[in-house]
Amino acid sequence: MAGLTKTFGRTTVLRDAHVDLVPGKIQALIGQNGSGKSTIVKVLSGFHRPDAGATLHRGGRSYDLPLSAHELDELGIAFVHQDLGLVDAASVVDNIRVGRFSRGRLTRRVDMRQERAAARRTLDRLGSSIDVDGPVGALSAADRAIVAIARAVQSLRAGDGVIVFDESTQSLPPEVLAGFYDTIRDLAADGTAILLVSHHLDEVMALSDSVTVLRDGRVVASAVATAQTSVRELTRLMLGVDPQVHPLREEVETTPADVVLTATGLTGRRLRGLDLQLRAGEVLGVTGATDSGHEELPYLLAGARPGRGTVACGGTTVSLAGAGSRALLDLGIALIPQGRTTAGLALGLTASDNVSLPRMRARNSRYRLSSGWQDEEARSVITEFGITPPRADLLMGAYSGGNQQKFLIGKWMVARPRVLVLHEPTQAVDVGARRDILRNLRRAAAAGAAVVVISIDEDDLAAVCDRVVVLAEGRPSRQLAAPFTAEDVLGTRVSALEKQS
Amino acid sequence: MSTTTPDTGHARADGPRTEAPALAPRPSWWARTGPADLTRRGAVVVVWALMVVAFGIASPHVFLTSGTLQIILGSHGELIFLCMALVCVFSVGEFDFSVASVMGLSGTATSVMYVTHGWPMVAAAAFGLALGIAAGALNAVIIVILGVDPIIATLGMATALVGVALWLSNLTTVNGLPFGYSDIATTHLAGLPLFFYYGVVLVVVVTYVLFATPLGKHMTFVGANSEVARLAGVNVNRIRFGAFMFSGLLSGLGGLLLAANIGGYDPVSSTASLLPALAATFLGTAIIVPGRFNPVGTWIAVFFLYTGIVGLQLLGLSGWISDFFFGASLVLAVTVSTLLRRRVATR
Amino acid sequence: MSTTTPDTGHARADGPRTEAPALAPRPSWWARTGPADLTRRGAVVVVWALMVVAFGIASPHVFLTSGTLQIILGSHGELIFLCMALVCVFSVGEFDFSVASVMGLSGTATSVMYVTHGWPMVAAAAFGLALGIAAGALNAVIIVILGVDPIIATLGMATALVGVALWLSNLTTVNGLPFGYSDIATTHLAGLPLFFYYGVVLVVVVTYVLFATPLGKHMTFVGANSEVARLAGVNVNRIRFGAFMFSGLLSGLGGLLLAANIGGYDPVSSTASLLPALAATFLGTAIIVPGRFNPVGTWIAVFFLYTGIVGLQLLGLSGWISDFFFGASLVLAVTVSTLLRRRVATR
Amino acid sequence: ATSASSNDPGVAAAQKVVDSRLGSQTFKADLPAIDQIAKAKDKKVLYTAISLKIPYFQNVLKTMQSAAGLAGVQVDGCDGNVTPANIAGCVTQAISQHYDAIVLDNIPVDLIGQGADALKGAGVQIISAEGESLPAADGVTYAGTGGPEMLQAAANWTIADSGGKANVLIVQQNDTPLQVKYVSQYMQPTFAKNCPNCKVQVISVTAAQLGNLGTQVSAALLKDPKIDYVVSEFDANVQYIVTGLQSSPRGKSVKLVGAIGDLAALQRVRSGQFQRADVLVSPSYAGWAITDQTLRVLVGAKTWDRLDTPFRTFDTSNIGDVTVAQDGIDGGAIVGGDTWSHVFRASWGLS
Ligand SMILES: Nc1ncnc2c1ncn2[C@@H]1O[C@H](COP(=O)(O)OP(=O)(O)OP(=O)(O)O)[C@@H](O)[C@H]1O
Ligand SMILES: Nc1ncnc2c1ncn2[C@@H]1O[C@H](COP(=O)(O)OP(=O)(O)OP(=O)(O)O)[C@@H](O)[C@H]1O
Ligand SMILES: [Mg+2]
Ligand SMILES: [Mg+2]
Repeated sequence: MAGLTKTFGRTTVLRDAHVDLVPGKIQALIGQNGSGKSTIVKVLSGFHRPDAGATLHRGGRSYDLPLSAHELDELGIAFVHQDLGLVDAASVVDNIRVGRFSRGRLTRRVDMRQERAAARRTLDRLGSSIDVDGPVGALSAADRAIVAIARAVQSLRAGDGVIVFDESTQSLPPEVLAGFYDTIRDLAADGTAILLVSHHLDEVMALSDSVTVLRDGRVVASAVATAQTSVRELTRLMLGVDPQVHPLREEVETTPADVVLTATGLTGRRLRGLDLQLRAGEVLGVTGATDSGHEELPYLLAGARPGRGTVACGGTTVSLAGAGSRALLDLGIALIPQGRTTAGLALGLTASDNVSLPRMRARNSRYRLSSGWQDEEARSVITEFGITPPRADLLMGAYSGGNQQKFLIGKWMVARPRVLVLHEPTQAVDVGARRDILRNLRRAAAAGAAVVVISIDEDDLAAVCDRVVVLAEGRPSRQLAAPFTAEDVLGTRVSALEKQS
Repeated sequence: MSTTTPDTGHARADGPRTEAPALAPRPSWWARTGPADLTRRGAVVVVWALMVVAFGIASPHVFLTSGTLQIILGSHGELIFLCMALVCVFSVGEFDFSVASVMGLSGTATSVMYVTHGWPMVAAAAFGLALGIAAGALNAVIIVILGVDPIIATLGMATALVGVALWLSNLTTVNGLPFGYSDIATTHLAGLPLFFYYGVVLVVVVTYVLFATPLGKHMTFVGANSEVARLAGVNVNRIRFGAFMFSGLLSGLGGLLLAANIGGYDPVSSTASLLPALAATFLGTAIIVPGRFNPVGTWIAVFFLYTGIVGLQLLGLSGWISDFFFGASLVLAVTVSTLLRRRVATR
Repeated sequence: MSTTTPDTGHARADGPRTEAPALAPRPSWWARTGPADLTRRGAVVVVWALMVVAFGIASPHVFLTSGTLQIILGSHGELIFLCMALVCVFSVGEFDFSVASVMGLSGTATSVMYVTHGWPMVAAAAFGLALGIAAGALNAVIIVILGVDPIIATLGMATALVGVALWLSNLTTVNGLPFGYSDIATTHLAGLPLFFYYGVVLVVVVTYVLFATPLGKHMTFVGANSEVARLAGVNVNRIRFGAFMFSGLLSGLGGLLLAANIGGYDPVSSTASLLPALAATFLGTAIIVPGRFNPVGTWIAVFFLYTGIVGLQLLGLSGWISDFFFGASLVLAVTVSTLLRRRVATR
Repeated sequence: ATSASSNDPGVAAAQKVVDSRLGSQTFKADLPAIDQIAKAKDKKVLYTAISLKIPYFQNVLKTMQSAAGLAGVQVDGCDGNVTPANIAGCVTQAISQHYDAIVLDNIPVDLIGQGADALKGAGVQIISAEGESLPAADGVTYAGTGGPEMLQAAANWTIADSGGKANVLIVQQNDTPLQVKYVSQYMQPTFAKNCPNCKVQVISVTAAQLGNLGTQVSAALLKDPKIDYVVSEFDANVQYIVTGLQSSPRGKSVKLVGAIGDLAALQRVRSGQFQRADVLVSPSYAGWAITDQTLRVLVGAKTWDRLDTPFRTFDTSNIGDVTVAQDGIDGGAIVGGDTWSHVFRASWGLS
């Protein structure tokens, strides 16, 4: 691909970018939030029309972009998207074959036997044995990823073709990642060229053969051999400045003080009577394998999902049975959920509206909205987190994913809650933004808040936590106390997983 | 632009999350359909049966006759056409308020061209049908190409087209279509008019297309998640465009046949069919394939509603009670079906 | 359950991403509102002005009189009440087809209780209003608590309530409300009936609540993303419930005042108000605060539509052309506003 | 109406008609006897009205059921719901349930199109009670119930009340040819004949557009501020007209006249809210008259072409003499009592 330029109105987001793929090789594409990675993918997939001059070279011929879905298919270019792009209510075979159904000449009918066989063949090729007739909604996360890959690879001839993964590992739990990586390596080994968009530099280091780095829509490093570079070097290329490397735990010191929150007997669909104590000034990490109950913890603690148990905080004890978000918010517990667009932010409203929502009642009289403080809060979040563009009146949807995430965390930190509960706070966020976010968590703790980070990202946990609890089967299984490394966290989780199964 | 999906729980996973045994042989339809499932699928049918029994007891000599069946099945043939138009549009995640007005436009245009302007019958009918398709295409251009919200666009079209029909007809009922033409709708076969059989054929065709052809599967994907469909190489806009055109075609056909049935057309009365058509189509989502717009369920819903109304009328109850029955049964049926689905989902 | 938001492009990013200088002071409203922005906000108002000029040229002696203004502003007071009910419900992301029927129920019940059953006027009016609120509460129970799709539920309720009103009134128009009662709607002030001023007060109140109180902000968030609102401690279900109750209250009030205006009530006539109310409310999303349901825009839309209709009627054009105008102007206005918004978004 | 000061002959003629209809009405008719009423026993009649949501038709149906019951004839109702599709459904019902006759009330035979031939083919007799009095023709028997005369009476009341100087706005309903004919063939000629100095304008409205009738009336008043009478063909439309008068600067000085009335119309005349006069017939009379004609058709007896309908005009001069209530209308007390049922029964040999 060459000469990729994309302008949205007056903003140019891609400047003469190019990506070169080699059969049988895995190429990673990295860059900060908003650097243009997804735009490259969307130009290639035909979603965006690039400015004139964008061409695709393949097999000695040139094609003008954008290409139609049909042409992409002919050329053997396929995509696996960030959210996998599956329809839950439809069956596995329909999800795999959509867009490619054969049709009887006279009856125009889908020959389901043939379709099932085709889906089966592709799944076999990927070494999967899932039932092709069941609904996709009933599958595990790992199997869902397989279905998405199967859709992409089915029409590729072995030893040919291109697959693009845009942050596809985002939605996968860590224990299935190894299998997913194997699948990708097998595909490459068959001779397929692979483009992998990712924010996880470890993943990039482990999986790719070469790396292309984007900054502000320009290619700043093209197909650097992975073996000849390092995480640090890649980070420098992405950010344009030298990254800070020493652990945040040391950069921002905190002093754990009194217990501010005591949770007893937290019970939900997976959690079974979990007890938890949090100290002011402490950052606690919670992790575990899929279904160990850690995904449920933040929502139970904040009263966002029905459960049992009690939470005592600031001298008041609340029984979770029948309590809603409101009761726990009043105790000073703030929840930063996973899924910033579904549960975190309203993209159609302005940044200032979004930031000020939680304090709408407290900071106004019931009958009148005073507006000054709203912009003030939004601006303080913008300064605190270094958000660009720094405008409080812009709609949330106009910010990139990383900046949105900063707003989401800022909206809760502004109020200085007693307890900050975060679920996967750095998902889909680039290294620079990640560090900004994590540093702010440490600062919140230093200022006297209790912080709980529920995450499967061992790097994050190792970077900010004073203590990490690993869950298995709905109960605490192991604990780590600082200092520890990412490898320690990973190891502990693996041993907890073994215990669970 | 938000797509304003009139989806009734479409995107929701339909069954509980199960640890299905790997590659078990595919179970038969019956085995996959447990008793709870049957309740879900059949709740409305059971209510229908109970209703028939109740009316049968209340007026055995009038209600339990073949005549009653003929009335229920034989009138309102045009509703099936409108309902199928709605099923197609709803299936792709769009909305259409204008079906009844398009029907009125086609019926009026056909009658006016033949009766007032003396065109040959075939030309008049072709003109009526062409207007229906054109109206569908106009909807499609406004919604698919210009990106206007379908609820607003078709609401506006619905009103504007009544105006056009009134203008064509010079504000009155037009009458006097030839007998030969009327026969295409009114000829009886085994006690029922051809109009009824057209409806049956249409339901079969739409069911086949929706559930057994690539087009139908693609329509379902467009309705469930158009972005997924687009990425899978489905020409989403063509499918959305096509759904509106097809809706115009079916509504127009319904208008032609209704005009044949009546022998003429009253341009203003058409709007009265919108509500029953919407009601039956929504009620259909509670039958056979719960949670999905489906032709057979809709077909059953039409006759469910008219069984009630005809039954009440035969009991001498009419006026307010038919409105009440219509509305209340729609609310009740959909509520029950929602609750059943929810119970199954959380079991 | 899909929430079926009748959102008109709400979620779309609105401004271009610019490299603004760090933390520039917030520009004034005027500075933020460039000419393109004014076009967007004011497109319909400009069309309105053009329309007035056109009618003025076509019939200067009749159209450009205070009488015309009196007709346009003084009739259809009840529409404002229905529109505000819709604005509240749409703002929280729900839908309500039943407003006109609720209005009919309240108006009929008040008239019947006073005229037929001889209740004191105050008791009759209180009963009518209570029925309106009860209907709103029933909608809320079905939709918010039982989780039924709002389009289907309110469509069913709309029909069922017409049945109830017909039953109450024994199918007939009821007349003979006392003069003193009629005065509350018909007394003129500066040439316009009180009914008009009630509408103005209502629009001001709803605007204030929606845009200047915490409740309004919460409603906006519930409509934009109810999960975000819930996690921020907003009692989402109470707000949705409240919106339906309030809708019932306003529709009921509209019914009481309309009954006062006419001196009685005909239960079947109410449904004729649904379409104009929906049209004006949707059209309102193209005015003043583009892309959002807003009271002032809706208020302007009502008078925009009736300026056109009265102007055409004064030219002696009525019948088909008013329907056509109604529908076509809705489609056109919303299309233009959608396109303008899109252009700004991609600049 | 006491403006007989004028010696205008047209006004005098109009006043004469008005005066004859202000008092109690007595039904008189010279009906040929039905000899073999027993032949009608066990026959079935389907009464199809333009809308059974209108109470007048409900009451006609009730009267027919009890009257025909005397002769052993069963009468069922079917609701036309003001839509041709529904009316066609009623025709289907008449054929498939083997009715012996169908009564179409206020539904022109034209509106059922080919249904008429299907009915004839199936041996179902057609009785049209659309209001006009016409000789039987083309397999259709008519049972007029005074519609044209009532509209003429409304016109005459207006002429007399204005002393021959009315500026009239007629609101015509446009849904069926009959509704148009009522105005053009009965009302307008009455004005032309009895009131050469009257100015008459017609605006038309269809059922689907009643919502705009209010502003349509206001606009007409604005265009011609001299309009002083609004005559509505049907009382059902009066409430929309009232909203138009309410929002019109000089609406309060306009006199409203309605016809083919209902209870609400009388209530308005009594309270003096806009409406000043109304012309009305008892549904009981209509029910008996239609039943009589139907029985004649069923047994093959001689039918009648026209009866003198006992309708009555109400205005401020006589509204105080009657009790304004639904049962007065239903039973006929309001027009002067039931003076018809024994006449019909006598002609059936059942008195
Ligand atoms: N539809 C659009 N309209 C205007 N600008 C856009 C649009 N889509 C993308 N952009 C611009 O393109 C830039 C690049 O976006 P892109 O999504 O490609 O970034 P990315 O590298 O994928 O970021 P992330 O790491 O967050 O996924 C954004 O910062 C934004 O300014
Ligand atoms: N109207 C707009 N004006 C300016 N920028 C816009 C506009 N609409 C979208 N964008 C930009 O487009 C991008 C959205 O693209 P995309 O959907 O790929 O998100 P993303 O940045 O990749 O987020 P994620 O990391 O969650 O994938 C955002 O970065 C946002 O800045
Ligand atoms: Mg991206
Ligand atoms: Mg992205």
